[in-house]
Amino acid sequence: MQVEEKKEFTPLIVAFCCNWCSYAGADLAGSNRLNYPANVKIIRVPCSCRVNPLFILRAFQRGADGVIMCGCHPGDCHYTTGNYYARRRMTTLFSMLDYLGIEKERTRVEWVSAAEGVKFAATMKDFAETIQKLGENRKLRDLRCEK
Amino acid sequence: MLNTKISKEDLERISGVNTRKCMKCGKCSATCPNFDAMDYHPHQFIDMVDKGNIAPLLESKAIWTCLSCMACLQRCPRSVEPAKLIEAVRLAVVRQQGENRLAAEDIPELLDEDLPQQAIVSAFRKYKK
Amino acid sequence: MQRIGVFVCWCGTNIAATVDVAKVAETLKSEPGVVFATDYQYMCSASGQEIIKNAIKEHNLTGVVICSCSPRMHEATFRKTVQAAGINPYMLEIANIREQCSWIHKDKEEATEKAIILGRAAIAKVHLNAPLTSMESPVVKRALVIGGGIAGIQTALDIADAGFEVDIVEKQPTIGGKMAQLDKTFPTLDCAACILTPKMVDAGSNDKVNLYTYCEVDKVEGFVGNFKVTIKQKPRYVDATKCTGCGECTTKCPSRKNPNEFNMGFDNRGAVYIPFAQAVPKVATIDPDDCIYMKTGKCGLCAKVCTAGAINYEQKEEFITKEYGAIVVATGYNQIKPTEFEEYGYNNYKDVVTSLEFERLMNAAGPTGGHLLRPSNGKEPKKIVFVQCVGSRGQSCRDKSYCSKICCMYTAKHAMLVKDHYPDVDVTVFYIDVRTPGKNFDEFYRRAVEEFGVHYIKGMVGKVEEEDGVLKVQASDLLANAQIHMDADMVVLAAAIEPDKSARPLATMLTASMDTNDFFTEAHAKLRPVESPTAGIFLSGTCQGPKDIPETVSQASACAAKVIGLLAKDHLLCNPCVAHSNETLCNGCSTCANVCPYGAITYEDRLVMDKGVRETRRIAVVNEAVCQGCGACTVTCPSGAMDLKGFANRQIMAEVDAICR
Amino acid sequence: MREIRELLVNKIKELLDNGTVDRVIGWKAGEFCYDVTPAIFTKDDSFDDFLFNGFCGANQSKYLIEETKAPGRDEPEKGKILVLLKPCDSYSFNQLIKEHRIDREKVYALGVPSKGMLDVNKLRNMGINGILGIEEDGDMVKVKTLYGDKEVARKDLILDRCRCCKGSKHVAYDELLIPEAEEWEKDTTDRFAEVEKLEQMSAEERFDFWRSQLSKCIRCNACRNVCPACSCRTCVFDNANSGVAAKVNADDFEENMFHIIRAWHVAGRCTDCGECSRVCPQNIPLHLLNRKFIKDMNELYGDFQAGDDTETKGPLTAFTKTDAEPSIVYSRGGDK
Repeated sequence: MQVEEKKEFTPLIVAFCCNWCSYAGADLAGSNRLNYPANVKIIRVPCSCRVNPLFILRAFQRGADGVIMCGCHPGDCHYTTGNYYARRRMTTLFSMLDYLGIEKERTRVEWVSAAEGVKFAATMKDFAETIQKLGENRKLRDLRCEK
Repeated sequence: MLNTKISKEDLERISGVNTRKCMKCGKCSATCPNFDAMDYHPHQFIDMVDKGNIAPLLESKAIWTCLSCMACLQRCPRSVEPAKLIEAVRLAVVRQQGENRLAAEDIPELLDEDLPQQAIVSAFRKYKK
Repeated sequence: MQRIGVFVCWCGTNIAATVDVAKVAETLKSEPGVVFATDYQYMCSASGQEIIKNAIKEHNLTGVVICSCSPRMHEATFRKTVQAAGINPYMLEIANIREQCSWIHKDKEEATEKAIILGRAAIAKVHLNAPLTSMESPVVKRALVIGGGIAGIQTALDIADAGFEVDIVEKQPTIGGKMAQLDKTFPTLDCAACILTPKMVDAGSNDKVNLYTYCEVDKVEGFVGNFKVTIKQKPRYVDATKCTGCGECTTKCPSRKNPNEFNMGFDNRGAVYIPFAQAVPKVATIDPDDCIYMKTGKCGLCAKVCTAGAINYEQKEEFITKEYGAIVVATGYNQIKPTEFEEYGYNNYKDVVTSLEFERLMNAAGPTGGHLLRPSNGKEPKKIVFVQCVGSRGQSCRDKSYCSKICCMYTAKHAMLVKDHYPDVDVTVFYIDVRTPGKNFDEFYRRAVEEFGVHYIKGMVGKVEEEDGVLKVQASDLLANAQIHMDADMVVLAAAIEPDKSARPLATMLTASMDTNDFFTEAHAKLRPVESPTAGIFLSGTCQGPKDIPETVSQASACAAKVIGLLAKDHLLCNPCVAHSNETLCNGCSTCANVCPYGAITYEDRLVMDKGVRETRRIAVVNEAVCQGCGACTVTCPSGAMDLKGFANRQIMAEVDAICR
Repeated sequence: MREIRELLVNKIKELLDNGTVDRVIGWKAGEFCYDVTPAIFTKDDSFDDFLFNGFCGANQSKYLIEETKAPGRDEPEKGKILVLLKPCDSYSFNQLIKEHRIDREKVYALGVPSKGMLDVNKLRNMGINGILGIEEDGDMVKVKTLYGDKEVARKDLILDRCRCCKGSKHVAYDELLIPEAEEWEKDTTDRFAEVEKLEQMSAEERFDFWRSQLSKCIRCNACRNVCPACSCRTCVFDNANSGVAAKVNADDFEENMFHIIRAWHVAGRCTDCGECSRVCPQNIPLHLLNRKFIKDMNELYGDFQAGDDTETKGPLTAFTKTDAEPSIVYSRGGDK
């Protein structure tokens, strides 16, 4: 009798963090030794307004199961207006992905300040759990990767 | 018997007034031309509804003596619009069958030449649902 | 192909306890382009840095990846290290394997795997890094202060004190601003003139400070360190270099029915006038709209009496262009005229005045010589009503949404001064909230109530009407739940303050951002409160938001400190991670300029060679000295012409690819 | 239609003769009577083959980018070009002016009326094939086919996009051919109805819908090439350095990617002219992607019509401090 080996699904999560607030928030989570899943990988960008929808799609294409973007709280942007633009861009982009039938829970925006290490860790934990429940991203990925 | 279950939410829904916008400046009551004839005053309507203390307002004389002149609404710096809230309390009473204070047929008798147009209009407004 | 060196730091046990650093170095060694990989106890230590430097030389490295603590910690350190070894500091990337890996994970296998992936992402990015050079731009060691009120004067004096030249542009004939009109100042009740005029004199006589009075800013070009500003000198019709300020002309001028702005129109001045006795510069100015000679060609009396021969009816507007390293906005405020609040009767009754008008009525140098008299009949008032929050904190179209901040205190001051000078006068203040945060402020207000017996009533005034020369005030007493009717001889309205009308067009010239109320926006509400987000533009005083004098002066000095910090530099090193527009891809559509918070993007017609064709195109050009590198433009650009150095589209995508591999 | 053509040709000749313009973008017949092609006419051309009928749907504003650009070296300075704008085209025209893509000085814009353009697919769907000639006659359309003559009500052939027409008012022009063109009687449909229908579906249904549509894409780039908003000098998908360059769709993801990014790049700039869907040889309802963005932005940031004027910032290059958070997406749409 052959038993198929079942590997437990661990989601891959890409987090875009702005340099001034959320990346610093992630550092603070680290300094406070606040654990969150290791499958969350952070990419540093100067500001949430630097996050191009292309990057998010690219992540899904290459096999990410969830993409989260973190920036300064609205009103606190280091560049004053960056996250306001990012907010509109992400809202409309996420709505479009939902419209195409991509699970809306796979994308998220969270505002995390440099002082919110606890929030950063909690957010990542929660997001990872959500994606874990959703399962693998099959709808929006480059199927060539599997060959 | 009055339905005393009228809630703050009901009144806010009927009136569209958000009582939390009030900053308690009293401009409404300062402006009110019929202040003395009212047992509860515009600012109190806002305050009492905000606190959910609605029963006394339903029984009040003020809902009938309010002229609906909208001066308080006009003057309110925060656009809280007390007149609409008073109107809503009144409607909450009127909408219960038979609770209208004034029958339509009684109104012509009360009219006289000096009565301003606005008073007649508001009298009709108070008449029934 | 880059030749990349990877350096994995143990950070003592901080990293090494949870991450198998040797394995990380070993694994990353097999990444494409990696020619050297090692691990060491403390990479940031002198010997750690030595390892990096030696490896760069020994292996001819072109790029460096350091797997260590957060780049926010040691990026600057390591940039210097690699630079010392002869490679561009921007050929370095840091993989954060401490804060974002070893410190948060317990499982060594898991953490090691993550560290490897983070290292790969950094390697993938370094492959696409290009050497970046910080542009240097020289700093013109002169500052411009726009507005000559207490804020502008204080900033200018502080900058001059540090040895830098500073010019003040003031649109009125004299500096001094609103403070010159005030009587006493809270919370100490010292007289405004006594503390202001010495500063005005200082500003006038300081050889580092140039005053451009009766002038306006006409045009602003350039950027931080290198502004070029055109100043318009309005014609005074008086030669300021000849006028001695004797005032002979002002007394002889036959045109006498011109409302005196300084006294809020309570008295009249001549067509030729000096705003007030302590004006700086003390030079006469002719108002051409009032001058009989200018209007009819007859009169010329002032020219006849002027022994200095200073009168010049032919004077024309002049334009002066100067260069500045920094610009300070100190355009100040005005009190609104409460004309739209008809319930207070300001339009109809002379005895209803604004608090700034009241200030003049109380001032010893004012129209009544400091004797408080009713404007309607010149008699002493017996009952005065003050109304606070007139036009402040409202949401209707006639209101300002903000709290004007100074009214509570000056109303308490007025009430106290009235009671002090005329103990018999009955003073009532209607308020919504009394806000007195500030050193000795609440004590001041309490003194008005407790020592001087001023009546404070919570509630607003609903109506003011005059009957037989008496003002009938109808108001709420909310705590008593009563509508009160009281008589008053005067009603003083604490009308809202608003930014000066000149601020909006100035903000456009400076590309400095403003809020919806036309107050200038600060770069950061908490951490950079005296700088505009636009580099080189600084904010002093009430142009940024309502402020009292103590706060204005401290902000003005803080602002000066920031300016001095800038002017002390010979060159500005610009952040090299700035946006850059690819001229062959750019559509010239202006979308990027729309989202740039710094006004760093301009357009020019340029001859472009694209696909074998040479043509003139409208192209976006980024001013690298102004761009702060947020990247808003890069995402809004549909063609991908706009990219960010150091965080380029391809670099970020390479990181994504490496992580998702 | 004939009378309008005559009026139009006379007006064009007048403008060419008096030197206002030196050329005009008009229409010529293509291989079939219903595939009308934009073409440039000058004074010396005969206007015999100049067409103006219900198949002249093409939005001409995009041609002006090329036609009004600064002359290259050794090229003579060209005179003004006459463009014929239907009311809906005038929005694209404005939008391109806003984006500095058209030199307004080099264009003379003549507003032409439109009573809805025709869709040959609708004839085919009625089973009418072998079309030889089509003649519009008032409310009716006479179709000559290999199998005999047919007559169809004009309103049954109107392009779907015209059924939610923006109206007969031009937002930009130098002159109107018929100054008081009346509103045509259209069988109006709510332009967001189809989007709403999709929104009401479950995510799975939507996914299946879009997969079945987008998998038809042959990446011919017709949608991109015709779109007046999608007018980059070099498209990101053609730029080898962009990191996303791709000439064909290698898999499902790339089909999605191309169309998401295309819709994203024109979001806030798309005037909803509907050309993308009209030209798609695979009949993919591409306009439903653009309309989704338009609908979302209208609902979230206030009504906005790209090309209404030449100044107002688009919704994605503006913001308010109280904009909805992206999490609003979780509570919108069909399956909550």
